Amino acid sequence: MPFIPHTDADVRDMLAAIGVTDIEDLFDEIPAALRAKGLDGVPPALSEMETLRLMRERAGQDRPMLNFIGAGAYEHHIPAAVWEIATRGEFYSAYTPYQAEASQGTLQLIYEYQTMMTGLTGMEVSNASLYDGASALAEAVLMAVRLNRRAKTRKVLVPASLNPAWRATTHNIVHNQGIELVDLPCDPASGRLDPAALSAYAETGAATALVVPQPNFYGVLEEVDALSDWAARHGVIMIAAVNPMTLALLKPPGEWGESGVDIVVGDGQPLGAPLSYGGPYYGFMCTRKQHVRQMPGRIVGRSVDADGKPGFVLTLQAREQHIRRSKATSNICTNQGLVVTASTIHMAILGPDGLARVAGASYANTHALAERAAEVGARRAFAGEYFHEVALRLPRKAAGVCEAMAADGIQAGYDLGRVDPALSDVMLVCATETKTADDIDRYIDSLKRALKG
Amino acid sequence: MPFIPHTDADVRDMLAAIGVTDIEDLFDEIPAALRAKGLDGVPPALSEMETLRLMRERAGQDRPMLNFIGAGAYEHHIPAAVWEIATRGEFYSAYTPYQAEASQGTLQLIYEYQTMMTGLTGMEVSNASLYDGASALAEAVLMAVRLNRRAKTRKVLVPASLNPAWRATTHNIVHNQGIELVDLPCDPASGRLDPAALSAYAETGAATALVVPQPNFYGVLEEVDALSDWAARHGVIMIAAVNPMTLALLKPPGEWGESGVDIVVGDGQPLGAPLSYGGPYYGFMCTRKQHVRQMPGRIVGRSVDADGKPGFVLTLQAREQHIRRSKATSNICTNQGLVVTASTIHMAILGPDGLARVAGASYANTHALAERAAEVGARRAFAGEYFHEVALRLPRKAAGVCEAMAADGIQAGYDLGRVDPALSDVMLVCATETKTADDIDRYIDSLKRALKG
Amino acid sequence: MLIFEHARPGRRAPAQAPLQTADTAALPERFRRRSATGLPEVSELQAVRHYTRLSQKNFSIDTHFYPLGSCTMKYNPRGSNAAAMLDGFLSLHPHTPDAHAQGMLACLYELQEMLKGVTGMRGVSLTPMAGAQGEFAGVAMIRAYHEARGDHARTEILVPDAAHGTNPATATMCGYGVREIPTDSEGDVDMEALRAAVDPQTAGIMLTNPSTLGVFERRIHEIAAIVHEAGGLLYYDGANLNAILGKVRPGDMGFDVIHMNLHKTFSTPHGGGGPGAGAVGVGERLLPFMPVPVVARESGQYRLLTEADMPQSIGRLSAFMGNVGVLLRAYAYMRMLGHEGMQRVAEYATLNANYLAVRLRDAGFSLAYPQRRATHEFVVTLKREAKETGVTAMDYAKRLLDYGYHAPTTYFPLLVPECLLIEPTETEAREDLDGFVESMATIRRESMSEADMVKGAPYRLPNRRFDEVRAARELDLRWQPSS
Amino acid sequence: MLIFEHARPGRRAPAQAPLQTADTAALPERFRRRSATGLPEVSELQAVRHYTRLSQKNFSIDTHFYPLGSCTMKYNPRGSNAAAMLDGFLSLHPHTPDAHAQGMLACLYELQEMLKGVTGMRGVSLTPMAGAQGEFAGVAMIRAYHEARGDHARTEILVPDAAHGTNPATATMCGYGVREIPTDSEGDVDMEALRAAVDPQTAGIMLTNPSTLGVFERRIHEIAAIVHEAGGLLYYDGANLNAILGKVRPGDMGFDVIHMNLHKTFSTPHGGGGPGAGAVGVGERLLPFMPVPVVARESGQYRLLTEADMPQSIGRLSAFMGNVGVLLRAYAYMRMLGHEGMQRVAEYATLNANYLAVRLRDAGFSLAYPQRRATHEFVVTLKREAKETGVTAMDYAKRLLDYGYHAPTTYFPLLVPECLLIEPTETEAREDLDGFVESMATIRRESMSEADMVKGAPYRLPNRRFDEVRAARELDLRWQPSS
Repeated sequence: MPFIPHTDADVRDMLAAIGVTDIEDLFDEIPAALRAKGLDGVPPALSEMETLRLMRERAGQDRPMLNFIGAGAYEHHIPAAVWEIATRGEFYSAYTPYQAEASQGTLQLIYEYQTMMTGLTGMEVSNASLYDGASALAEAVLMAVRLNRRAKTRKVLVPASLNPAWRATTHNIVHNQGIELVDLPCDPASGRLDPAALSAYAETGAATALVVPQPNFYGVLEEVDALSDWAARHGVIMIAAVNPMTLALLKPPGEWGESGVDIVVGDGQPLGAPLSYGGPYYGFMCTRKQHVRQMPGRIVGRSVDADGKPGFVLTLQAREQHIRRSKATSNICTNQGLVVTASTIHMAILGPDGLARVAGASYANTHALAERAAEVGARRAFAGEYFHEVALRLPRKAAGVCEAMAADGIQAGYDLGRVDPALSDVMLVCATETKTADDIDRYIDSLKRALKG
Repeated sequence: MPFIPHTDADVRDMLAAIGVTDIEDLFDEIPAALRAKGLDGVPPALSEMETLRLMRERAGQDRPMLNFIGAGAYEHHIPAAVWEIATRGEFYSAYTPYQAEASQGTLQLIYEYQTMMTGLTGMEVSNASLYDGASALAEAVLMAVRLNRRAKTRKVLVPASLNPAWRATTHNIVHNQGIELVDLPCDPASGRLDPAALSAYAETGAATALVVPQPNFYGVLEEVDALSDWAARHGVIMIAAVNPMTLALLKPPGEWGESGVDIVVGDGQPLGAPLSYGGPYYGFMCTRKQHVRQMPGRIVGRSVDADGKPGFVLTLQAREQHIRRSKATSNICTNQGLVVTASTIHMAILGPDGLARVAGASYANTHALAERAAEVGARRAFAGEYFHEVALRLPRKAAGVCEAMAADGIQAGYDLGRVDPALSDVMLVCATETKTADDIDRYIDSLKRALKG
Repeated sequence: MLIFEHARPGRRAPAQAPLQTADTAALPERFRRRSATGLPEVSELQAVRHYTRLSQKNFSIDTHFYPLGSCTMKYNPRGSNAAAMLDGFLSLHPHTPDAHAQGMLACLYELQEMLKGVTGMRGVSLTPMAGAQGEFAGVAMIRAYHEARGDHARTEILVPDAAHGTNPATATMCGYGVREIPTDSEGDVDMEALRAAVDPQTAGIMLTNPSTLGVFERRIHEIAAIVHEAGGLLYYDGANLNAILGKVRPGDMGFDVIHMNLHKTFSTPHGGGGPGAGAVGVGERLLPFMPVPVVARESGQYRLLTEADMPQSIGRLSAFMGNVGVLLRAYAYMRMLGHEGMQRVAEYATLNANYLAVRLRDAGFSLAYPQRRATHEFVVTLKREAKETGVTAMDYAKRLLDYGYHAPTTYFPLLVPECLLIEPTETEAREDLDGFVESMATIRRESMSEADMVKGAPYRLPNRRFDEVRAARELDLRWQPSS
Repeated sequence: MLIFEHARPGRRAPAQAPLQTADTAALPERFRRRSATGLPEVSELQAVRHYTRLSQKNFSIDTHFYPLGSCTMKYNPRGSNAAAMLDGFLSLHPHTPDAHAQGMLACLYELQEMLKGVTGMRGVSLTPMAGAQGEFAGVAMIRAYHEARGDHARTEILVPDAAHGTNPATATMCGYGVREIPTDSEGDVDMEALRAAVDPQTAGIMLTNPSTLGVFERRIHEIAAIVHEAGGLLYYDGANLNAILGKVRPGDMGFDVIHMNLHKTFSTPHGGGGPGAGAVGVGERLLPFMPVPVVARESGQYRLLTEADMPQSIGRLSAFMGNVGVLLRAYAYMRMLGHEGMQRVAEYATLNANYLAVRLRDAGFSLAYPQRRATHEFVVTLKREAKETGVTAMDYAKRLLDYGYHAPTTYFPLLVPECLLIEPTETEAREDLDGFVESMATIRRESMSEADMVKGAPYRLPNRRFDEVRAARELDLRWQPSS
């Protein structure tokens, strides 16, 4: 019986202690008519050996490719120490640290995480993480609605340059509460939010919040200072959606414009989570100290124990569902503890200089690739400054190019036609620090062939 | 500077404290003429990312094969928990447990290991491990010479059915001390030691020790009871060389014949060490309690501390080189701590029933394969009972068959022609519990083609 | 010591980043960061040592018995972890075209099928990233269903008062009002109150069965009939699925939608607070509304269904597929358990819970529902002990830590005073249950002779008891160089 | 509690073995086991929990500063471990034909080449499985060399009295007699004594440079000349190679043969006592005698050289290639260090040792060789302290454990009374050295006021001090059900 330690003698003695003769007797309160007839669809047991062999075959079934796709998930080096430590049993198999005295490892780590995230974003407080970047944005929108009591309508402005999956997720989570996402167009030349689009919402109370991605989905850098100032001026809650890796070099949202933003969210994946076909990653959220009681999710605080010795506890639980039930800030209970554990170790090992080198190399590699691609006929689709992703306009459909290059073992990029038919000849490409000069050569060679084909 | 934590300020302050101005000053006692001009052959540094990418390429460079080779190293399932726990920093990066109070984890584990090995072998005491099975046999021979003061010459009898690499290793290690290995022929029909060969050494003192492998190199089971009794009768130290996995089903050396053997050695690899191209494995050694002071290697004992609380220490260190120097039982200091750690966890998880199932499945799979192979023209080379390895005589050179089957992605077996030209048409094949019925089908199909080819 | 206190300006772990600094001079000034990131500057060894030592301060399943009610803290097989951490899975980009992700999709598809089998539901979507998101998906589907039928009058979700806090919170997030249904003295839903509450505004009811009181709701069929007749749907909170796995299937009980906490019943790691996975299963009526992506199998090939394939879907709830690494661990676990193993989970979880309940009762403790069978968990009330000695459930919880046991869940469910909710799970050995009973009895004795000592517990951990009220009042949420 | 005490008859971890019992009825009775194996019958969770908790009782580099002289306890990069644990390496059978093991052989070949580069030797064999086996290989080669020349008169190996115990033990294993050479007051070899000892019986001399006294033997060239002139060869014990990496090469000092402890200088894990790796390097004269297998590169392909290729080889010293997994870790480490990093190892190891020595001296401790530079390690003598307070080097060692520092090596080298041999390594940060000094000073103060307390240390560990004499007298070497 896999994972069940009971011997026959144990079972006999335990049943006797309970006063029944058979384990089945313990289910006698369940109406007979309801009893399961069997479990269709569950095959016979495999041993661990068989399971691992099966999983190895599955993991090896598809050809490994040289990956140049970003579009929301980014391939970065993760130090070997990171997951070796994160998967130590004491982190891996611990529960939420409700019993603070028995959970100082996890609690201190989260406190350190919160410190790192506030440092990276330039904000004052951070929660202990949310599910992922997309759902964190949804939570930020709900939080903005709670914060902005002045707004007459529940309109949240989102630029077309926002990751469309994030937009969809946010809509799906918030729309039942009567919140409307208003799409702001993107300037087709620069690939940035068109500032003219904002003027319709300049009246105070016309919009609850403004979401600004940096870099945006096309890899382009938004003019965040101006946008931030606009929001502050018009009583609009400013939400930044950022890639935290880029913050090693890019201005942190806490410093955008005159007074910084109100809420920062993003996906922590680039900071230590493997691609893993989309998850688990984690969403982070930082805000101003004055907003902390409207922030959803767990928060760790430093305190002292009965002896006056410092330590860490979950705090501000009165916001949460297990205390406030239907009046909670969110229904969320879980954070992405294990990924945050890995990510905190990742950030500690990389440090400020390491992360800046990763960001710098990603920036430089993508720029090098874009320049080389232009030489073979794939020019930038947008004129705006870009960071480590670039949209390339191709002389043919992106889908075909991706397919052709896949035959060379290269994931060429993300076909923007998948989200916008008008961009079906545009491919979003990302070359992080994991890519060597040889890799880029290989890419360009393959691209050249694909464009001819 | 990889793995060096010093900041410029640290270096400055530390040099000032020492009273020198430059790190180079610290090397001023080294004669200038000796100073290295540079390090030829060491390439520039790679990052961990680059190193892992290189190593992944190397590890993936050769086609993975379905492996049917044994011949001293055996493919078995290792529970995932085993190496996850063994590589925890506290085991992985600890030193030899000389400071007992700070090393109870490793010490208790070794005590448990010693208990398991004595249980498996049916002996009274075990050391904490030696390098590998082959060198453990060499140490056993040296120990036998120390034990057997009656012997007139330093002659140790070794059957031709002993693993030739073990024979060679033993010779290479012991011959400088005037010890002679005497080869006893193998009965070509049965594949077992020819008992007639012993008669020449029946006179007391004619031989120091007799080595008996079980199963022997050809996979054949020796008549260990008779051999053991012969040795006891003639004052010859009896050394058993066994595969510990098989002891789940085979009679343990402590119970061979009337009184068991004197020394048991073997390679622990089948108990939790991956194949890893030959190492690290570990050698084990067990003996009678009365011989313990002549046993080489570390030994852990249970004791009590100043409060009377039980715990574990390295003991009988007076035998060892760091105390007795030129009079030590061996020059060995290290045991194979980390592999023993893994192996102990491995044995604990498998337990008696698990190990018996592994042994049973290996036995049954090899027998099934041998029977199927006979149908396609590869018959057993030896008539003796075999366990989980079998020597198949082929209608053509084994080398060619191996090569042909390699093209099908199968490592068909070990070509015995590599060690005995007379056996160049014999292939030693092993099918452990890792092999499924499908794998064996695939093997037989490929063999059939290879034999036709 | 905090990691920041090991830092020194200029200290680095150079092997872990590109060895050369890239040229980023072209990045315009206005986008550039000027301030420090505040990340610690430590060596690789310092980081490894710091976090290794930190980890040792945690209780965990791998180190301690962890009878935390409602959390199903059972053994997380290391084989599941190894399977999910295979390079081929970890390096797969989520935008990989389906044709190049067939190995991964095969695992996910089979996981969907197995979950359908064990729940008796018609469809499964794996994408919700935690139980609470699964709940959200479930209630959002209920809402979408009513709206698709033009039934806009339903504004209310019924929730028993014993429910997890996520249930009412979820209803709120989906724009519903919440009406609480009381519990009767035997721990079942109060049927009279239910009948009175059901009306044309009822969108549905959220139920856990067995309930959070550790008892099986016997009249579930009747409840289903009442709610269904009124046009409402039944939502099954799968938090307690471990109790009935292989014994009863939510689909057979009449539920229309269910979420499953894969990190409970299917033993993926809790990870110090996540990631979880909250797959949802639906009956016929809700099939079109499942959140995307869902994995489909078409002529031997797997592909992801998106909004385009399922126009009535409540849509995606995350950027990609959800917590795939968690799903793979659940898949490996289910394959290792197999058909027979899956049936034994509830049997031995229930055996352990009933044994532990009886032993505690025999040791003098009061069960909240002594006349009922325990399911996989049960409630002890220390009301009497608290009155007699002043030692509360929280004090017991803290003192248990001293004895090497993680505390049970305290003060939940809310309607039982001074309660401990205890769930031993099927993977604990009998002698560990006995040891727990012994420690509880010891604390009871201690309470009589030295109550103050017990109230001061714990003593044997890195910290004594924390003042959590003060923590919330004097907020210190990040380290600052001056602090 | 021992793992055996968690066992119950019939308890199992069924996922870890074949699910079906195979038919072994054909195995004849006389070969069959009748007795129990005595392996523990535990569940997988019990084993995981037991060994996880056991591990926490260890000091280790990953948790503590570990200034153990002569052991080079520096950070073992986790990247090296990840590289060596790649499936493609772990699953490679040692009898795989060379043509199918090219990736592995490439790593090993390049490791040989790099080791040649850093030592200045002409050839390297990776096969010895530990330092002591490397020593054996080295002395066996010296013997083979003399014998190949028909020079059978040489029966003696010279060994300085400060040497590691392995040196004389190795000489004995190779059939040589041992003659000890005394050390002069500055820690160098006594040249007069050396000259007097060298004669036609001299097969060679075994030297560590820097010596175990933590000083560099300045007259090494002169020593080489004396021994070489007498027809003997020079053996370099590489235990202290970390001190001179990139600064001096044994080959340039005149050594004929050297072993390297890859688990020291090249930072493969010590693993609680192994596995190590003791690669040997040789000069021109000993090239033909190297132990096999050695990896060769021929027209772009790698292959293993065996006895057939090297008929004068001292042969193989293990069944296969040696501790390959250790070699891969050393290879990964060397690639990460690279050319420049390799040079910095000795620099920072030496900086740390000299800094720590000076700080301890300033705190009032006596250095054994105060007039000398420390190398990567140094010797403190507590003779005065022991005389004044009765607190010995062993007491300091045990009390340091209470302060969270692993003890330095005690009572070695043998010729310095009450000594601690201290090696901080290059991977420790300055503030950790400072913390160590502070604790030493604290113990010194404690020794004056409460010597008995110090002599009773440790207090803060799972166990108090053990009686090792009793352990050796009343042998308890395995658990027995009755015990």
